Amino acid sequence: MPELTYREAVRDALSRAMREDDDVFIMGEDIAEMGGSMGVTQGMLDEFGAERVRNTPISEMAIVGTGIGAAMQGMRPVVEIMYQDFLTLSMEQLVNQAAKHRTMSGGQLKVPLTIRTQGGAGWSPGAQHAQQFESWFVHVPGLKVVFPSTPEDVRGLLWSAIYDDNPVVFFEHRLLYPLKGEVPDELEPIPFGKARIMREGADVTVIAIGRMVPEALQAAEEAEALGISVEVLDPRTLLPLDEEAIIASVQKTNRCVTAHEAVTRGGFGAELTAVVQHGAFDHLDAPIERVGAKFGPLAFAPAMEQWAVPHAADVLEAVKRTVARA
Amino acid sequence: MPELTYREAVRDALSRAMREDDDVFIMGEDIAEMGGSMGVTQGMLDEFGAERVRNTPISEMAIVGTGIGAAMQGMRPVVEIMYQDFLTLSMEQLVNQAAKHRTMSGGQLKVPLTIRTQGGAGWSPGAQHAQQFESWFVHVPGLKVVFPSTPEDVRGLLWSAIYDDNPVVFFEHRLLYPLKGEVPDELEPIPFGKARIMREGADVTVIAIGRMVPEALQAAEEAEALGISVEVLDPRTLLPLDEEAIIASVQKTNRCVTAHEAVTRGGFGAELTAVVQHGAFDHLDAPIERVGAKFGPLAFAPAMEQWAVPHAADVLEAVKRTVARA
Amino acid sequence: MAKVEKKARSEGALSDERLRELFREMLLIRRFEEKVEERFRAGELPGFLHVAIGQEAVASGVMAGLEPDDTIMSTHRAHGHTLAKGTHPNAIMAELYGKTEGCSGGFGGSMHLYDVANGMLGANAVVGAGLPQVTGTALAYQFRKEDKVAVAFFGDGATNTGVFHEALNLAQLWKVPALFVLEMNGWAESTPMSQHLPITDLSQRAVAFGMHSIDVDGQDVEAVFTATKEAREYAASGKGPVFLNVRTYRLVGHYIGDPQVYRDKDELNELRETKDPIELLRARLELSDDEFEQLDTEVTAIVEESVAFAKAGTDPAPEDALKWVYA
Amino acid sequence: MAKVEKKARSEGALSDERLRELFREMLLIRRFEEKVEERFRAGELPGFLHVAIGQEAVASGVMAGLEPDDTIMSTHRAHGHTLAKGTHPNAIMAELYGKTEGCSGGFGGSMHLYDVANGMLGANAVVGAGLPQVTGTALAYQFRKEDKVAVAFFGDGATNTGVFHEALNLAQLWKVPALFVLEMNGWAESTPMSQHLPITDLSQRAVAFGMHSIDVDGQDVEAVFTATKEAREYAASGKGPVFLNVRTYRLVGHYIGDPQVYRDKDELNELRETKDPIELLRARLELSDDEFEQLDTEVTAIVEESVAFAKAGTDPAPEDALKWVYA
Ligand SMILES: Cc1ncc(C[n+]2csc(CCOP(=O)(O)OP(=O)(O)O)c2C)c(N)n1
Ligand SMILES: Cc1ncc(C[n+]2csc(CCOP(=O)(O)OP(=O)(O)O)c2C)c(N)n1
Ligand SMILES: [Mg+2]
Ligand SMILES: [Mg+2]
Repeated sequence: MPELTYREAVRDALSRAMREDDDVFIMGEDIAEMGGSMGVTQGMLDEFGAERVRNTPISEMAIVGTGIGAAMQGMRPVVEIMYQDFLTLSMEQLVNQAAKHRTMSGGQLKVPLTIRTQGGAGWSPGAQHAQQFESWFVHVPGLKVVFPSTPEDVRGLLWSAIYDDNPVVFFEHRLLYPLKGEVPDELEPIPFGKARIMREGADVTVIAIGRMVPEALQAAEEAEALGISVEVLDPRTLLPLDEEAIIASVQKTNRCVTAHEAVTRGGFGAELTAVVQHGAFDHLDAPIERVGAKFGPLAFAPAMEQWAVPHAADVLEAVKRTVARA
Repeated sequence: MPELTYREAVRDALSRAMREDDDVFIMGEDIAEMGGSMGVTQGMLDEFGAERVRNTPISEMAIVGTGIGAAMQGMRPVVEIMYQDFLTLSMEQLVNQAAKHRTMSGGQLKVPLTIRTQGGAGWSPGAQHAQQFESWFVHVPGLKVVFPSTPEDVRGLLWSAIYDDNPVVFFEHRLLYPLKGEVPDELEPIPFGKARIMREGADVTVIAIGRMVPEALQAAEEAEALGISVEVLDPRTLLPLDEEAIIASVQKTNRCVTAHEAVTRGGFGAELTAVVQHGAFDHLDAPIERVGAKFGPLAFAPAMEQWAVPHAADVLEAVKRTVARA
Repeated sequence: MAKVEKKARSEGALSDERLRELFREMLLIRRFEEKVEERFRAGELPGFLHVAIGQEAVASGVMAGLEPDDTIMSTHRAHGHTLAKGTHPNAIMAELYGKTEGCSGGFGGSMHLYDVANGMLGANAVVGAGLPQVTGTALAYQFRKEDKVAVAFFGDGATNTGVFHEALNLAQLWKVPALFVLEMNGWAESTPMSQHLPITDLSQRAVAFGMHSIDVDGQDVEAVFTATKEAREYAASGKGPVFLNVRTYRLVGHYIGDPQVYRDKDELNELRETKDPIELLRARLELSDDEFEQLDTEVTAIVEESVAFAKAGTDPAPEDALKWVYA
Repeated sequence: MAKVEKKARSEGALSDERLRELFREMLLIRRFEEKVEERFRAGELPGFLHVAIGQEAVASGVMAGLEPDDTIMSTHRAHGHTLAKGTHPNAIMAELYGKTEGCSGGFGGSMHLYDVANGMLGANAVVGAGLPQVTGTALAYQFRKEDKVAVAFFGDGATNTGVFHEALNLAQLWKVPALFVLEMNGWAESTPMSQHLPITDLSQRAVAFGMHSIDVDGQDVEAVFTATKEAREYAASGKGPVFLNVRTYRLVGHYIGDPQVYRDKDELNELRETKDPIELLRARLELSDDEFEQLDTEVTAIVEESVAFAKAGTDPAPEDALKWVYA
């Protein structure tokens, strides 16, 4: 199987969809000549032209709103919001409009729009360029929320997002872009709502998303040396959520840790915890532990930043705490 | 003790602060001649004049941003966002700016800004005029989040919000405005981070916020007739959260239900659940049950609306489920 | 550069017969909304309602100037636009009663009227929020080389929103076939323009984008028609969107039940006497009292029928609430 | 109505001595940013950095036209503004190195420079986000009848944001003492104005608010000074905010390390030769090579000292990260 980086895998899904389907186009800031601030769309202007690879003004609300309008006409726009932090500028269109047209119209309208965005700490971006907001969107009925962690998943899930008839908020992680992984020759659409067991284990289930998936895998490796067998599960889509797979895993391991890069309080780990304690109550041998960033705006200086955001070591500590409880 | 409605109690806190302190002023859409779309600021234009009771254009982002600027200069603006749904238009200033200036400046700046807003279903407003977004803000370090349920609390907490040196997102509930309650003659500031036990009980703790507090009290009454003793706890401030009181209550009752009007998934009940299962793990006799709205944009027709949003009956059902688990 | 044209009152652009049809439509809208007010006060209608009494000539004039396949998006004040676009009064009234026969299946209500088959892509309860979606709809037409224009209605208050700026800016940058119809009625809820706008001539808003703009007297249905037709041709020919700066009057409260404490009653009464677009057109058409009565009887019957239809409609089952969350 | 004045190149508004001081300051900014580029490429500086090489005359000219108590808010491209406002180079360089001695205590970095005591209320990494805060700051001055103006810097790209529209609209409506300084350098990252703006004369943006606007040649520090001084007087006298439409050039990449694949290299080289504000002022002042060398040596020493200061600074303790979350 060929290897692609996560970045190339995103580009591959976009390019294939645009080759096959005139209704797919992309728009966003600096995605054309520059190929996007993360280089994801490099080369696409040359292949598809300026009509379908559209640079936009700095107008995050209108980028999403225009995408909604085109999607309502049956096109399948994929819009890019350069940093998740700027999703804060599009919330109205995402939450009140994209998510609601279908219900409000009594089923007359569909909004097949994909909103790609990225973020992540680890490069001293400061407080306004590294936030992680996936948990907000899980609270918004009508949206779907995806956050893949491998090249194969990001490609297959992006394809599914483009062809989903609902608005999908699609999170990528900045530090994952250069990571390589095998992907099938043929693009396999990956259905929403199916978790992936990244590593099997017997003692504790770590449910991780985004960058915390590789961190959890590393923690699992280190735990193994300590005689702790860790199962790592990546839900991949946060909404819909594969509750069945999650509960089955914890019913097997009897312990659970959640891990994301967003601040812990109010994060997606809370929702996971609520689901797990409900579905696997009688199986739990220890409180569910949540791993996430410490509760502060991200400080600039690298030492403070590294301390604030979670790493494999934090996952390992949490794993140890759950096991200690036995 | 005199009685005030929840609406009058809000007005009383605002008016007293403005009488005492030139740095306090209010701005928002239609708050002057009209007295606000909920009538909260009625009469205040006459007392304080158009300089300090400022009608604004429909510019939710600038309303908050202007408030931030004035607050950075040491004023204590109280801005009104007419409906919570329109907070989606101010997210950038709330999340990236108000919440972060203090950290980003290394402690040079403070933002003593209060953002009042309201919402709530129950009057067929449709999908864009009744959402409840408190859980989003609990995920944003640097903000404080308040959601009072009684006239006394709304007055005392609003006072504390105005005099807090941090940005406070202050939620009011539309259906609570006409409710009456006793309030002390003297305005007693109510500190943040202190829950209120609304009713003592032995069998299950219901942690409720906003409109679900009176609903929970009604459910508690009905439960009593069934021989179930329900404790009702209102955290009042969601951030900071009185974890101690919450955990102590559940350690006593061994069962817990959370209740809010927002959709359950990704709601504040998830955070409460995560806190409780962690802090009272060995005491829990049943899974924590979450009560909230069903997961869809709010449909217009009254029958659908009433079915989707939670009521006392839903709390009672959840209480019964936890007790059945014994 | 933006061209700001002052339109003189147009003469004779429409036949008397067509004008009579438009008169009848405007009267239907008026009677429909009066009925809505009445039924709301009677406690029959749930929710939050806004009528556009005084602004009927804008709805009828704009729709008359469009082609049937053109599409519109409207605001919280959408009954007239929706009726003029061709949605049956029964379907609208049923929606206001929350019935499954309603134009949004009972899911929307007054602020969320939809009739996609008829080119009504939605009313919006968030001020300004439809504007970028109109830009996007028009972008799809441009992509597909369809001969259609997308039309946004919005008020003077909406011109203060950030999304107004972003949406019109992008529409002009990409020269999409869209019309932006500003209904300048002088108020945003209780706030007069002097309190919410730093300018009085709102065609200046279009200058910021270099957008072609046309000033229109919104009480004159023929003038609105003419301006719209011209604007439509301009936009459809690929020259770019057009800003229609329509001066009109809100002859009632902001919402049904608004006591209008903020408004001078004498001034309002004078406006009612001098600016009512229906009275103005009635005078121009020199309708006899008999002629008027006949039309009035006709449209009133349609309105009454819509109420009967709505009341006889089906209440959605409670659990239908989640029927359309996802496609 | 907006007045759009074309400023002729001003002559003699500043003494030669003052101009020399400004020259020295501009050269300091240039050398400072060149050093930042160098240290970033050497791997010493964390984070995301943008320099404003080519735009020095805007920073120095605006600050020269302000009073000491006036305040500014800046953008992602903030080093020059902050230096010109009076923050010590050591404090800025230490911030870029993430040291506690930095002007934001190591919490901010290049995109979040603050020096509140010196009237620098913050750089902002979100395009346009400072604008309403400047309106609010100016509102506080108006409330308290303080003789101060608040100044916002922003780029051509920022004029496409909704918040730009809302913030300037409100500032004009309330006539607050604010200056809105547009640094029109022709680019938003890799996107040329032709791709992100439907107009070329950005003074038209001010027309939408009826805001007084002044066009300025941003490569001429004296012209910038004169316009700012005039604008400041206007705003401080209660007449309302002023829009300064400053034409300037970004003679480097968007961020440090930007390969500028999107930009014509010949054109860029020509701009470097003809539009460098420092060269232009050097010629005007007829500085001899010796004079120039002396100034250059002086400012270079200051820059070197700032690097030494920064490197000798204190790293914050990791757990300090949560020190300032709440007041
Ligand atoms: C973003 C937003 N802010 C506030 C409101 C509340 N609101 C509803 S209508 C309205 C006034 C709108 O004025 P205008 O745009 O002139 O339309 P008109 O009501 O005059 O038709 C306001 C403030 C809203 N619906 N959306
Ligand atoms: C809201 C927002 N969108 C996008 C970005 C990414 N970004 C940073 S600078 C920039 C271009 C800004 O252009 P302009 O305002 O002209 O300022 P200049 O860089 O030319 O000084 C962009 C798009 C951002 N920081 N904030
Ligand atoms: Mg209006
Ligand atoms: Mg620029």
